[in-house]
Amino acid sequence: MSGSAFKPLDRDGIAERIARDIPEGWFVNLGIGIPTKVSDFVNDREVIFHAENGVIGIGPTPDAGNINPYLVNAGVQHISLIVGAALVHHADSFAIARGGHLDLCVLGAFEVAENGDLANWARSPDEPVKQVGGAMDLAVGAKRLWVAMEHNTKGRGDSRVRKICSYPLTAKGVVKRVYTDLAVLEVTPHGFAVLDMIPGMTKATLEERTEAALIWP
Amino acid sequence: MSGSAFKPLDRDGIAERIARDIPEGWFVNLGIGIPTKVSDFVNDREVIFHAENGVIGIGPTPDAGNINPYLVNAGVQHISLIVGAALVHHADSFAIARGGHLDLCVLGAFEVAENGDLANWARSPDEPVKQVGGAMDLAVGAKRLWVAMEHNTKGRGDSRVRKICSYPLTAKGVVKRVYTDLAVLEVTPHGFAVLDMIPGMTKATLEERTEAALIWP
Amino acid sequence: MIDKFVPTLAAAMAGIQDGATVLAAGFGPGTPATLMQGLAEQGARDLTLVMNAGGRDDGPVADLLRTGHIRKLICSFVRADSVAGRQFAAGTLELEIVPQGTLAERIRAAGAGVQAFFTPTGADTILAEGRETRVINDRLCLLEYPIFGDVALIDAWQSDRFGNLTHRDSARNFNPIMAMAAKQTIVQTAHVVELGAIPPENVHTAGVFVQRVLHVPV
Amino acid sequence: MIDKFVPTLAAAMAGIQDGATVLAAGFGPGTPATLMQGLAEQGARDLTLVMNAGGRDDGPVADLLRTGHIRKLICSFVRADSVAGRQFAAGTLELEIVPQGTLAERIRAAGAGVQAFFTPTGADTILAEGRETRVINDRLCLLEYPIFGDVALIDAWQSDRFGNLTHRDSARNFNPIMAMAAKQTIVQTAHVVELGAIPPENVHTAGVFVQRVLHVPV
Repeated sequence: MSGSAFKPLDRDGIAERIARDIPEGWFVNLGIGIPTKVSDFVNDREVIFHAENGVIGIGPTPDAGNINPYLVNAGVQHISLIVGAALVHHADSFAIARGGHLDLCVLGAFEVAENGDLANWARSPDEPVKQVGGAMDLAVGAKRLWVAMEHNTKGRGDSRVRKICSYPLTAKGVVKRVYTDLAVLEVTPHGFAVLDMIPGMTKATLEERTEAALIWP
Repeated sequence: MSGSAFKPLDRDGIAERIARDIPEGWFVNLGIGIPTKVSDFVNDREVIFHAENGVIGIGPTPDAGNINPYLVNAGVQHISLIVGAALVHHADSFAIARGGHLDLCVLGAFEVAENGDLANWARSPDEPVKQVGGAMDLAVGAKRLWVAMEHNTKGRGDSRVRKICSYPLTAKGVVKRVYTDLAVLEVTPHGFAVLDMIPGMTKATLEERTEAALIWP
Repeated sequence: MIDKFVPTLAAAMAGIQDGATVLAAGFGPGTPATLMQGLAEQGARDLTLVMNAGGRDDGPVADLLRTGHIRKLICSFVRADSVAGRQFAAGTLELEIVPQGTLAERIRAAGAGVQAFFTPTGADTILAEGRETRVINDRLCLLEYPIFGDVALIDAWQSDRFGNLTHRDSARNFNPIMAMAAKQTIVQTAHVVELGAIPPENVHTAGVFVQRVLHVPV
Repeated sequence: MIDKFVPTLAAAMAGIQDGATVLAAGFGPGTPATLMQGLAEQGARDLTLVMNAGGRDDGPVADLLRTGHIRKLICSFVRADSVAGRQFAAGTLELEIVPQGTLAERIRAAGAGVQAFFTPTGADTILAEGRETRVINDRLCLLEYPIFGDVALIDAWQSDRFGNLTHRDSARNFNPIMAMAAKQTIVQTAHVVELGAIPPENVHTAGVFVQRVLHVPV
């Protein structure tokens, strides 16, 4: 690992960086984990957030004293509604996701490959736990799929930004952009193009931390 | 034609005869024509009537002074709602029909065959008018399909109760019972069984008026 | 601020291209008559029109057909004695007849991302001739494809600025599913309401499916 | 008079057979906890349970799994550290994992008479191994079949005697579509209302889909 002077973004930092790129009026689904935090950083724009369980128009997280037990997001966390929200059933909600009505979906991932392949549901084909949830539906259905993840694994520091995914895929060729704690990468027909880096990050260090080839502007 | 002393049922009479066989609690779709009249004769029982355009719980026909222009049945006639009605969109309404949720559908027909084939949408395969509507959906989807029609054609007096349908089919093997102006016939694995005849009707006359073979009790 | 209202009929209809597939809702009530008139005036040609029925000699469908801008009609029902029936007989209108429930399901499929489905409806009729069928659970089924709209013309009773809609009584009919199935969903609404006036649990068509709304008071 | 209310939990659950497929709604709120408890007590064995997630170590799913009456679980999500996860690891529970949207669509298909459908979801993953796929409009699609329930266990906020239901906020989730998909749909409702109290245009699940209703006050 390089010793250059940079401070990786924390999870809120990644979420804030993503939020900056979401224009007013988009209709957005946020996955569990870092993506869920994105909505906290778009308070100055009207962006409509969707949850798989039928909520259209998620509002701010309620205080402990204002919890509505009948209202949760896809992570089964308590939420509020914005003024102008709508509620639908599960098939209608996934019709939104699968029918191409989401301008954007932001998901977490284990790995993203330079061809846009996404792996975010299992670490091995015969893993005993099976946590598909709605990720496959969102990945193939959204107009744009962005990924929020740490650039490298904890511990070994392996690159999650890959030539080829090593884990079972969620969907092939679907990721358009990756937001990590180090950089913002666009998936292009030629591979990952670097759109942005955190302050203090260098080309050399980012390449060292990334298994896939990087295309520089 | 026989000169025996009987008076064929008029259209209201056929509708009334059908109504007699509908038990309380059934969920029923009535086609255009004679079938639409059936609901007028079940006022003593709670039977819920469905229309293809999303109405669940059709009430009595409103007076001219009480017309709601936003409320019509599948024949685009003005209707009222019963207390306890529900309104859904067209796909949900046909989910009711196609998903097997109707206890009964009553349709008009040009012809019914002894194997239960129904012909009620076109008089020739290359007829320039194409009036399918919802009949094919209802015919395959309802738990029971009954037909209301005149036993013989106007003019030539041809039997509409047939060995084989001569017109393009709406669906194969779907009709369970036929209510005509002369008799009530059940479609059985062996052909048409006579369940009832109008007063004055004789076996000989009914057989003379019917192309298909009849099974007598 | 999200605001889907447009000020004029011309603005509502702007950009509809020649050759577009237009879904038009309505089953008696619920017909977006003003928008259909606007389409006739807008000038796009070679259109495919998808709606339940070909109509009679008067009314919005007949007016639209008479302008000669409709190349093909996809519907469940056409009368011989109607503009559509006569145009078809004269060979100036293509016609695709679809059972009404299959029509609704194909439209919903387009909105829901279903790429094809098998249904028993029509499978044993002349409508299935030359087409793919398969026996599933002992029932003969016909393979049907979604009907995607470039444009949907929608009628609503109420709309807020997000395009959340209610439809009155049986004027709902094809409106919610056609709104889902088009790239550009254009609504005429009888009433404009404040955001929040429609309770979230009673929105009939969610604003996510709506691009433009024109206020057409009744 | 149509009256779908039943007086006791035992009456609500009566007649569920060994080997039945049971659809249980819920996504956090909207879970018919009393009915699921009733199913555990009712004694039917060898059941296939269809619900969104396998749950944790407590709550209605865990209780139902612990009774050992569930042979197979069809769901989108199972944790390793849960009753379901451990039963699966131990080989005492069959598991069919279905993407959540496909699960919802397969349930709706059962209710709507769709006999099979093609979807891109999962088509290029290990979930598609050995299964029928087809390229439609340049997209690889996977053939999926409906999930028919013998029984559906449903949660409602309000019910009238016809079984017309409302669901509160996001407690709606799988409830309306599971109610459509089963031969015997059993509802627990927080509130009993008079016929007509739910406006026809705002019924969330129509009574046509409901067979029995139990009042379970909250």
